[in-house]
Amino acid sequence: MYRSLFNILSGRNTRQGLWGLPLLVALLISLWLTVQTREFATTENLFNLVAQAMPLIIAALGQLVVVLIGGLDLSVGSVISFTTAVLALGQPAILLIPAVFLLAAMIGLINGLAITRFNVHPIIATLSTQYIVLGITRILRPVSGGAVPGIVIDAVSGSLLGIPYPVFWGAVVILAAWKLLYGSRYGLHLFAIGGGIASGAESAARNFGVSDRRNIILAYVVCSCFAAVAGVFLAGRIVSGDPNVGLLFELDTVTAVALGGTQLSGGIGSLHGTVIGSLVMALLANGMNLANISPFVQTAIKGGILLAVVGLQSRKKMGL
Amino acid sequence: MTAPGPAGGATNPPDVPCVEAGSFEDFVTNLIEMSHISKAFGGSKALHSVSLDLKAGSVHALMGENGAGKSTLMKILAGVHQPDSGEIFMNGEKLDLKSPRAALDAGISTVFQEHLLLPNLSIAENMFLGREPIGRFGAIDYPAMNSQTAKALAELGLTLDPSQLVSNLTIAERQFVEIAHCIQADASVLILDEPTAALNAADVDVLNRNIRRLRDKGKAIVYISHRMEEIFELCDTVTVLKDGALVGTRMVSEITTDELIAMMVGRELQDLFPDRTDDKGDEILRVENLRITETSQPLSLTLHKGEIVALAGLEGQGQQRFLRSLIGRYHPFAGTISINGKALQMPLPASSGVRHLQQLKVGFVPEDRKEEGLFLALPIAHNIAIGLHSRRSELAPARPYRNVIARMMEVMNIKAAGLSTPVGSLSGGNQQKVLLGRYLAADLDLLLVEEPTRGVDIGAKSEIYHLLRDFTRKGGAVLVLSRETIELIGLCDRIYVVHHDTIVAEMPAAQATEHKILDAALTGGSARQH
Amino acid sequence: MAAVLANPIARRLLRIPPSYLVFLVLLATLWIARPNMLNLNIMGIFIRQIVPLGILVLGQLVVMRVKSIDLSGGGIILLINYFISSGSFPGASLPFFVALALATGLAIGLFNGFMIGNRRVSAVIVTLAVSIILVGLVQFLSSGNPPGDVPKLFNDLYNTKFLSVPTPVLFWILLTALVWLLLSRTVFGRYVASVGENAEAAHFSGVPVQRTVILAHTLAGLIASIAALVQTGSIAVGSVRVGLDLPILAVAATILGGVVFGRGDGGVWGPFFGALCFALLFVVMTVLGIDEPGKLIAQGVIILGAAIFYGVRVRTT
Amino acid sequence: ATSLAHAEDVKLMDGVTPRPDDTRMTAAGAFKKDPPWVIGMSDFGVNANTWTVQVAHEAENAAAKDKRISKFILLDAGFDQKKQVADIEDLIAQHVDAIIVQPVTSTSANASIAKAVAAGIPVILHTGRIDSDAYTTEIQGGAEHFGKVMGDWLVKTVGDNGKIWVLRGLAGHPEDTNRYNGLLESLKGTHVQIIAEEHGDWQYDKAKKLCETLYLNNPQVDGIWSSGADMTRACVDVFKQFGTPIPPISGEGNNGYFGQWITDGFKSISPEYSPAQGAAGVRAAVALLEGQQLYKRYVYNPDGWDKDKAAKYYRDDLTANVWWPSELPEDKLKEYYGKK
Ligand SMILES: Nc1ncnc2c1ncn2[C@@H]1O[C@H](COP(=O)(O)OP(=O)(O)OP(=O)(O)O)[C@@H](O)[C@H]1O
Ligand SMILES: Nc1ncnc2c1ncn2[C@@H]1O[C@H](COP(=O)(O)OP(=O)(O)OP(=O)(O)O)[C@@H](O)[C@H]1O
Ligand SMILES: [Mg+2]
Ligand SMILES: [Mg+2]
Repeated sequence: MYRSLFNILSGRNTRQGLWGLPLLVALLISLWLTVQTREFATTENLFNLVAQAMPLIIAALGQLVVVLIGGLDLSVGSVISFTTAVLALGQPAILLIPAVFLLAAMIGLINGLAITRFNVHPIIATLSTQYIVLGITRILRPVSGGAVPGIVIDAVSGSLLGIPYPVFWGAVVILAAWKLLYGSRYGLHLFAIGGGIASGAESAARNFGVSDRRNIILAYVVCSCFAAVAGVFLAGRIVSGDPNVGLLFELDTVTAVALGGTQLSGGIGSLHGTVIGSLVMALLANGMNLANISPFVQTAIKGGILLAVVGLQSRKKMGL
Repeated sequence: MTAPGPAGGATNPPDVPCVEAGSFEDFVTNLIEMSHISKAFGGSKALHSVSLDLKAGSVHALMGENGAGKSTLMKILAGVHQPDSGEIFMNGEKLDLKSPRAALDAGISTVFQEHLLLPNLSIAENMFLGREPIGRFGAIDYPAMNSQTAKALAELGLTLDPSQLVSNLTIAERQFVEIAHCIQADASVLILDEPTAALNAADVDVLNRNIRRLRDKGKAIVYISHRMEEIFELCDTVTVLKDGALVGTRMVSEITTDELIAMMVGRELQDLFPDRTDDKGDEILRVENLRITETSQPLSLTLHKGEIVALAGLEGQGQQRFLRSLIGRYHPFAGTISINGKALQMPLPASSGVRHLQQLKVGFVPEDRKEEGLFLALPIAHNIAIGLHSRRSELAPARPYRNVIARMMEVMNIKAAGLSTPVGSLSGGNQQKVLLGRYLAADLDLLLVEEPTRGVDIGAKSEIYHLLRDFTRKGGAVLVLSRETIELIGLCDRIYVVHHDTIVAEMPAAQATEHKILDAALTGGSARQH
Repeated sequence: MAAVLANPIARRLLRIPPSYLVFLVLLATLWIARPNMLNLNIMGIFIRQIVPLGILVLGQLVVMRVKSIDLSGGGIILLINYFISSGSFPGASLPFFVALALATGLAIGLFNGFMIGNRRVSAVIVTLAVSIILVGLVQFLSSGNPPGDVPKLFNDLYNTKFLSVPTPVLFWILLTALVWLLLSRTVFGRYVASVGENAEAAHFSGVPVQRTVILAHTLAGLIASIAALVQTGSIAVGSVRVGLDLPILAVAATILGGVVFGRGDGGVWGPFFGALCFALLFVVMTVLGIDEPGKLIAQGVIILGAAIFYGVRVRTT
Repeated sequence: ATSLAHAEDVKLMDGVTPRPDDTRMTAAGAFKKDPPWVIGMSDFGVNANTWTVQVAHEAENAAAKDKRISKFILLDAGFDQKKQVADIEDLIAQHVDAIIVQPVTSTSANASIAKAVAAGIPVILHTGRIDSDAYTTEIQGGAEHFGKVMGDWLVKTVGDNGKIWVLRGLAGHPEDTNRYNGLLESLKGTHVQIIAEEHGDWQYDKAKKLCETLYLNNPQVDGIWSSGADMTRACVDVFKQFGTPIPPISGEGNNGYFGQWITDGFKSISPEYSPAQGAAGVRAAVALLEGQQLYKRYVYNPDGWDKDKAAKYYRDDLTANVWWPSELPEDKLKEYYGKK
């Protein structure tokens, strides 16, 4: 049962990917900020950090699900914007919230069907839906505004026993993702399908009697639904619907997932890696603000740190 | 019918379903009836109206040349392919096998010819994939899964950790896991498509024992192999396919090897192995005091032009590691290697070792043709010519090499629609010939070959042996590694036996016997001759 | 019908990448809506608009053939545009800028290639991080020295014509033909095909796998710098912003052209038409006066529709 | 009355005046604090274009000039709503003395602005309105006004039956919508017809493609309403490329554009939208911290510039990317924008 610390940190000989290094980086950044700034290690800031990281964590966990099967979902950003737009339609929450998830699931279904039934490459399929959903969002809500149901706003801004609600969102979402990936047969099947695809044998899992198509479609549905959760959270945070709020989420989620050591070719990756990857990105943004780094150099520093972390995550195989 | 009926003939074991009423067959029932199955891929017909009956408690061999349609027929029974026409009955009831899942549910379990385990899952997860036991809260019950897996592996004499990832296993270990997976499914029909292609003699024995045990439990087993001796040792019935058509079904006890080969090949095979020659040329490879690992004993060998020399031994004794040390995949701990009298700069870099040896006219033919050998989606022409291209610089124009390729296709008797056929659509034997063709076409002096005939039919095997001999007659030399001892004895001039990462014996092949080799391989240093 | 499908020529025709299909549909739409626009002069100008993307696609397709990806093109274009427009090199001549651009692209491509081929890190993240760094670099530099004007010569060159076809378009076709030659007629092309199909097998056949990946990325960097020069020529002003969607569009055009990671069925001309599709798509939408949301929706529906149509055909044959 | 006079004394910027219909004021001394002060600014996007870069410079420069400001923290939201929410939270966490906000959208930052005010930190808004009253004071150069200045001029120039193209900015951006609404205001009651309306994202390259396409589709156009200077330059270049007369087209206070306008002599107008609003925001913060009384709302609705006024500001020795009017001192102008 014993595995060396190195193996755990490097993620070798497991299917969890190389998540140790980003964890180390997250810890180092936190340590540096604690020493350098007065404000970082305050509960107020740490709770801020959780709330800031939350939409990315949620959406990235959805992205993780499709990345594990060797796919990619470029439509998450649009789905997020779309969700906020629908939520701001001014209808009662009891109507809007189910509607939001139904619509997101439909988008995921279209992605999944196009990819599995019609052999469309995931990048093409999800880029197309990205455009379509963004177009619809722009019709619904040309500019930001509208009224988000109060319950949504309260659900992200309140607190319970001194612990702000975003912390609970995080707990619930991570628990759900954990159950999905590690606490069910479906999760194992995702890894199986991804492992087959990564090793070039698309139908490997099918020969074991695992229905790959249905599972792949479901993965895209799950990803969209996670994006919708992120959208609900964001709608509460920006208190409005906004056609652009999800912009660049597709790249950020993929970055967070890959930063956490998950391999984009599928089959190798982990939930905790993805959470760590998202946290590193949020830490960078929060940390550079607190350390008063000029906005003119922030982008370069962010890129440099990304490159440094990823540059050390050398893998066995070349590829995406 | 003089053949011994299936074990316990009259008393059917309890898990064999009874004959359906109205059936007027003899008392040994057909568990599976495949009737008039046809299947075409694109334009080419893989199966024409083939019928096959499987009986409970019997091992049924499926024989035929590469590309005869054996795997296709079995993939239809396994639900992977759907037949264009024809029907399948189980106990007289029609089966509609739409997917592998459907076949599994019907009690048909398969070891596919291609390794299909998922590298990123553990052994136990692979074993139970698709039917994982569920514990509390819908989670997978890992303790149960692992302990059952350990038990199944133990039955095959394996002591692997069930939670280990498959990507960490050797080929033979993976093969065993697949077999364990197949057995574990507790199906009534087991299909084993070339389960022994990656196994050596000792492992084959273990497997045979298990197959007999399952047969005695009343399972119907289909056994596909290109190794004749296994068929005669293990099987009750044999069906031969040729070019997608049924040639015939016979009791194994009523047929001789030569008859069987004639059924398969359509003619009497002259001689399986080419004649040996005595004209040894200059020394081409000299390895001195090479220590494969830090703790292993030094090893030395020489190879001359005109010679085929083998490395024999049990699985995992370091033969493969040694061969791959020569191309820089592993870095040996100490020792020298010289080629044509010139010492190699050690260690060879892992990324360019192959190219470096190529400049010295040495080629390496890997064992795993799917993973390491072939470009399955690319044309035959590309697969052969790449060995010639890779000796030239990037900006050089890519010559078509039409003549070379056409000659190879002809010399090697590769059965394909044309030069531009993707290699992936060829049968295993023809794929192997394409792979070898790449190195024979590349104008090399020394070939390092791992498993020259893995999964290759007897006719093609013979062709490959002759091709290798022709290669040495023209002044080439071959260092070969194989799990099939008989092949080594028949093909080679000399045999080195490897044990524990070093050479423990050397013998002329003409005097070698399976027993002598096994003896050396088992006892190690004590049997060292010379 | 089955007989027709079995015919190798018919099957080949059916495997034509979706880009040709989209192109034809758009051309037909334009022909119906604005027949007067289908003349060489006008089409030349439309096609010229897409040349930077078209050139970027060439680099993208090379790296995608070796199962990699390059998202750093946007950053390269921005940086080179900044070099030229910021006046950081006072009095520099055109050849100097060209040399500077090519050297920059080459160096960045080489770096990408080294990280991906030698260090074996994730291609998506490395090239994305490089792009972010380049964008950040330009932001940093332009905080002290914002970009100004692009030397006039660039724009003058961009506006030249040869036999009434805009020179940039001819240049693009020429470059595409060169890449086609490289991939189909040289040993490097064979290496690329081999590495993309099976890197391990390529290694054992003596193909220098690492070097091929590094070269492919170096080439992509170089090509991106050429795209940057053309893009700079097309605009008179420097910019501190770049569409990060340019590389993604290049990936989409490449896939639409039948080239996916590791496979190159569409050759070079499939992606070429992929880029053309984006040019025509823009023109058709603008000419028809479709509003912004409508454009997005139509764009998505057309691309998805073509890909589905293609996927269905491939599946049934 | 004294306090009113007091408030009038505070000069935020040329052209900035209290909003006539709103007399609400901050309480005198409500935010008074002893220096040194730490002032934070949440910028909607520093690196969007050269105008936003200059706003940041103007703000930093104004802060640097005032020795009582010990630290000026500039945070860049990069047009990302959630990043702005985070930025404001981070500023609150650092207990800055005042926060200047350029809102990304009219709603997204409202909650965090309210949070800052609740924490006792004054919030000054500029270059973007919000749908709430939660801020302390605002200086708003109305985007509608900007669009209307151009629209009114265009209606006058092309006549009642003119046919115009409309080049809009980034779709979904409030500035784009508001400027466009200003145009619609001008068009009310006229028969001016919009024959093409496209989004050029305020960028040169995209606008150039658009104008080329629109021109080739139908070159008959009487005037062009352009929502930003780079788009105007691109469009002018397209007409020059085709060698046809340049139709009346609206511009903006950008040095490069002024140069083009002066050389090519086409009909145009330049609405004023000074990047010095960045400095005005800092001055407002200082005024509040000094304990002065400010109006709740200031407007910045200057007239458009004609070519003569543009020619007075135009500087041939500076690059295209400086925007007028500017408060940057000569040495900074030379440093940032001097032609080398
Ligand atoms: N999926 C497929 N697509 C196209 N052709 C195929 C496919 N599967 C099999 N074939 C063709 O069908 C024929 C029969 O192949 P099959 O694999 O059944 O032969 P086999 O008897 O198993 O040979 P081997 O002994 O080499 O395993 C071959 O010509 C092969 O090329
Ligand atoms: N859809 C397909 N298109 C093209 N080739 C395929 C397809 N499916 C399988 N093949 C290839 O066709 C070959 C022959 O068919 P089959 O799948 O029956 O295996 P096989 O011949 O028994 O395998 P082996 O290569 O080990 O002998 C296989 O090597 C397989 O990779
Ligand atoms: Mg077979
Ligand atoms: Mg076969």
